[in-house]
Amino acid sequence: MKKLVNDPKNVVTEAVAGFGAAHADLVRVSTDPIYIVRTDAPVAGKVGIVSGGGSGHEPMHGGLVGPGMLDAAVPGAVFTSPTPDPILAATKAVDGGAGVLHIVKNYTGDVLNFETAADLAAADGVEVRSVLVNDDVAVKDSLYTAGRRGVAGTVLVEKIAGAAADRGDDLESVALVAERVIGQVRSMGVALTPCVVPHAGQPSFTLAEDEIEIGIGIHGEPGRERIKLEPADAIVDRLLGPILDDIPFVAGDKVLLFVNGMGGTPQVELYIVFRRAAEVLAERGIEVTRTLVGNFTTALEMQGMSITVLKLDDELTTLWDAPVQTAALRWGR
Amino acid sequence: MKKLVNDPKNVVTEAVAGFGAAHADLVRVSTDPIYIVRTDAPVAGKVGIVSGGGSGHEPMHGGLVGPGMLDAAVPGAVFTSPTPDPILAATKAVDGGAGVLHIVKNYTGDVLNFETAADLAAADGVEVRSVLVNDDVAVKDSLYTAGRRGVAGTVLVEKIAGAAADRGDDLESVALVAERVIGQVRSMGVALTPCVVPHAGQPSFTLAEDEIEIGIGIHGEPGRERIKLEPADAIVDRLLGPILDDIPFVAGDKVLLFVNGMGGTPQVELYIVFRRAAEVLAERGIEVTRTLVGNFTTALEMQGMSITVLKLDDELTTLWDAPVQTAALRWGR
Amino acid sequence: MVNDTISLDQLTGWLTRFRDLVTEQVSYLTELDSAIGDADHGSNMTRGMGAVVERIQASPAGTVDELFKGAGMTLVTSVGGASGPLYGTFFLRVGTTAGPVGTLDAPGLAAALRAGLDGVVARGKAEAGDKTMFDVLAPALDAFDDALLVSSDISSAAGAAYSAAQTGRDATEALLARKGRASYLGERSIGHIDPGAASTSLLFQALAEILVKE
Amino acid sequence: MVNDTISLDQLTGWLTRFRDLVTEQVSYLTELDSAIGDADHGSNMTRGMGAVVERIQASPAGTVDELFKGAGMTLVTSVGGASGPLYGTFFLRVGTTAGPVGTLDAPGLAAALRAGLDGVVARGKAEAGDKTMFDVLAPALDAFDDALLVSSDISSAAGAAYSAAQTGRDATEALLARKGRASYLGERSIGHIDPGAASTSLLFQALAEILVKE
Ligand SMILES: Nc1ncnc2c1ncn2[C@@H]1O[C@H](COP(=O)(O)OP(=O)(O)O)[C@@H](O)[C@H]1O
Ligand SMILES: Nc1ncnc2c1ncn2[C@@H]1O[C@H](COP(=O)(O)OP(=O)(O)O)[C@@H](O)[C@H]1O
Ligand SMILES: [Mg+2]
Ligand SMILES: [Mg+2]
Ligand SMILES: [Mg+2]
Ligand SMILES: [Mg+2]
Repeated sequence: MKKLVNDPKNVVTEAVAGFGAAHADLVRVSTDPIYIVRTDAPVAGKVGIVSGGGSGHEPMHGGLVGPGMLDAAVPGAVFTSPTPDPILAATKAVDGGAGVLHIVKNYTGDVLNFETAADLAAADGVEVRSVLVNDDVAVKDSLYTAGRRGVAGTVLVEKIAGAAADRGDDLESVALVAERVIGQVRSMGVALTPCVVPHAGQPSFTLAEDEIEIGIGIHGEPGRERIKLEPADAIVDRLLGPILDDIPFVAGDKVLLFVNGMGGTPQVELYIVFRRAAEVLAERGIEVTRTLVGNFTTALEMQGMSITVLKLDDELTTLWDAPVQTAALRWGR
Repeated sequence: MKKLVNDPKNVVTEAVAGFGAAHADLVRVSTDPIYIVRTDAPVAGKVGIVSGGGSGHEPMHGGLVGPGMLDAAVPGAVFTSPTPDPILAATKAVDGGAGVLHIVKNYTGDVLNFETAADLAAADGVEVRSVLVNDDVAVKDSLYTAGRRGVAGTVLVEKIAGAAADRGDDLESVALVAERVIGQVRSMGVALTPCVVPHAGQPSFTLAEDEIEIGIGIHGEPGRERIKLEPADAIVDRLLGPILDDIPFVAGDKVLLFVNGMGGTPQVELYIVFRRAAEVLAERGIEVTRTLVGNFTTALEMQGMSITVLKLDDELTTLWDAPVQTAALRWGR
Repeated sequence: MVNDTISLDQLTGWLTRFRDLVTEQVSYLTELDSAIGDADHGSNMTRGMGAVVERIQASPAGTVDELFKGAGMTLVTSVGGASGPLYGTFFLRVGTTAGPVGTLDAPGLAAALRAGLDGVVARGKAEAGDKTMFDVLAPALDAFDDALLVSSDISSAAGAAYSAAQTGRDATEALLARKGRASYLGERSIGHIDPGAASTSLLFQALAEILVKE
Repeated sequence: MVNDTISLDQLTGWLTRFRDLVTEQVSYLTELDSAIGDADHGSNMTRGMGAVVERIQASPAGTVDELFKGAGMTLVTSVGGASGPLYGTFFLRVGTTAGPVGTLDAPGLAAALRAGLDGVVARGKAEAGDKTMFDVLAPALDAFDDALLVSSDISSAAGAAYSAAQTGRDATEALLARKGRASYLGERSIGHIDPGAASTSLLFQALAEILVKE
């Protein structure tokens, strides 16, 4: 394992300190407990938005803190959900009197720790609503399982919920918009190489020189199936099929098409993927009206990508276009 | 070699097509010859700015095309400078009557091909000025060599020259500002892993599981020395020493600190690097007043990073802060 | 000799021994989690139980409820992930039910452990056969209760619980996961022991060992 | 028999043979460039000469200047990198100097090649010992000229040029690069043959072979 780290135990604290130093115009960093909060929090009268989860998915979530998006992000250890205490502290730090929305990816650990934090916040008089993001179609949804995982679609939920809070929606309305996005966003990913958790020092899985993992999660957890490497276009088709058939997306839909890099994929490859995905959508009569391409929901240095499609309507489009000012996503200001 | 590509021969054409489709609000793409130009080019009365070079360094340069930065980017084959014809075509496409600045990285191939294009453009009545970026302190400068390489500092030159053109400076003034940045910017990089050129299919060098290459170029070309892996802080110190001693940067200087990912490095590692670099600068009494962290000048999937320091003055700071609207760098609009 | 009570010291020893076992087996637990999870269960449990024992050593508990509530809170605030809140809730409930006493008798211990299991179910909604720590915890406590019907000897009840825990742990191998991260694998989760089931089996191993040792 | 002229057909054959040689040796050229450059010289030369020969086949040149100017333009517009403009300029100048003729005599060919060399120097500013294609081109043309002082036989002059080219190529191994990408390596460029020198040696191999064959 070769990494630009000092003591693996300090990866998160040092990275968060560096993040705070690099983006002091946007965020303040609390070190004990660890969370990242926008400089001007709490914003009086505005619904606060908090997200978080294991580290290793950067820029999600710290890079998404700022006006128009998250009020705070709570990073846990690498690939391990944060404990309730920093979530609670961040929640209190962003409560401007209008309550706080927790945006939680659907993993048992995240769900349980955010749940505890929400209970504790409520006990302290902070109104909290939680939404669960579960956009990954690689995993079959079922009442009898932990359900689908939350992956790159989370970025879109956070942007749009952030815009709703920014325009002054109340907690219930912000939560409803977030839930509407969750209902209309679907994703699926592929890995070409594994990732290495710093304190583990070993790849969490191995892939032969000609193998790829379809339906990979964002923690290097095994996916849907392991197949031989194929041309990019064929891989895109394999991911888009289950995504489009799920809601389903149909001719005439307007969508946001998001090609997300897993951290170690060259940008040329992401655009080769985008090209094919846009082509397939056009063939199906689905209109791509908004786009996003880049490393947003990563799995450390994993090579691979995910495709996310979000069905847009006028309101969601307006909220997507609204100004945002974060380290990773910025426009309109 | 595992890559998300179709035929390796088509990597650049397909990626550029995807880029154009994803960013149709910002750019138009010409396919024969291949170049990327802002939608509203030529902007009448404004100095046009063209850059380019081998592909594989994305988002540089295509991701830097848009208001406030480049008017056009000309991507060659992967790691091979473009030929004069697309450079000429792009130059003509962005000439709004005020002439065109070529921002060229100092590689023999880039220099020669841009030179030919400039000659041809002049013959066609377009006034062209060229500046050569050579910020890499890993290579000793000398009258008797090809001189220093141009690396990540190029992004800063392009941003600031773009802002000068945007505020209405004439060709000579834009060129002078660009040259001032070139005089005050220094960089050095490190590789942990090699990169694989798609049509080669093999890494262009190999590094043992415990080796890193100090002073790596952005084409996977060998660097200054090969050493055993060290903690991140020690590596940062090795890069910053030669950078700071070069101009030199001294106590009281205000600088922009730029930590650039080589394409395959997780963001947590870039921020661990940033943290140490900021610490060293603070120890030396050098004030970091602007920052940039991320994958901007990449070498495909190479793991590693480079550090760039630019000495700022009030004018350069104002030009850095000026609005910019490109796929990779955007603020103020 | 029949041990029909368990002392605060012994219970403290139980937690310490559990810390030792998860630390010894950190790689084994992480390997199990690599196969069907995210390769952190070993480091999660080691970090959490390390913090628990450190806290106990820094300020020893005066009563059983203090001991377990402290352990539970420490796990909740130092582990994260799924196991942090689940093990944390387990010990919190054990402590609350045990109350501010210095010693537990056999039925007292059984009731406290049962409350812990109820807490795990309340948080995680796991049912029998979902391939989780529940599939060790539930049969182990049943075996513990059954043994107490025959004799009030905590030591032999703990032995019975440990043996049921091992059986439960091994039985998770054949199960299809329906809770936690492993559930994302569907059919591919079959053929691997559940990491949380394995660490819970270590919990009963620690209890059995600490009572035999005395 | 003395060949004291070279025909358009032979010159066309020269370029075709050069294409064949760089294509055969694509991996060798790229390997040389991996060691001290960026691993593309083989593919650059193959792509460029492939385009040159395709163009010739699609529309054969009527005169020597048409042939070489076409080849030069094709290299300039299809290769990129350092070798594209340098080889491109070489052939452009060869063509311009040769003029609109159907055949070249020995002094005419020598003058055209010398003009090509001058073009390379004008573009690349290389001097003797900089470890570039210059270190093959210059001694090869010197040998060519020297041979013509003795005999007007182009074939033996080409043989002499090729042998000087090989010597020049091998001599680049010991040199420290002072131009092009390899110069960034400083001392570490020593011990490797320059890729451009190797491809230029193939250029003279092609000329020698095409004349012997006839
Ligand atoms: N809903 C649940 N109920 C009971 N136990 C669960 C549940 N979800 C997960 N677990 C247990 O947690 C273990 C995983 O713990 P750990 O790896 O530390 O957390 P994470 O899954 O968040 O990485 C699983 O092996 C399983 O035994
Ligand atoms: N300034 C120069 N003058 C003459 N030849 C040069 C010069 N710079 C580079 N070369 C030649 O070009 C060769 C490299 O060509 P190539 O690999 O195709 O281009 P690039 O270096 O742009 O990748 C070198 O081996 C050298 O012989
Ligand atoms: Mg985990
Ligand atoms: Mg090259
Ligand atoms: Mg786990
Ligand atoms: Mg080369």
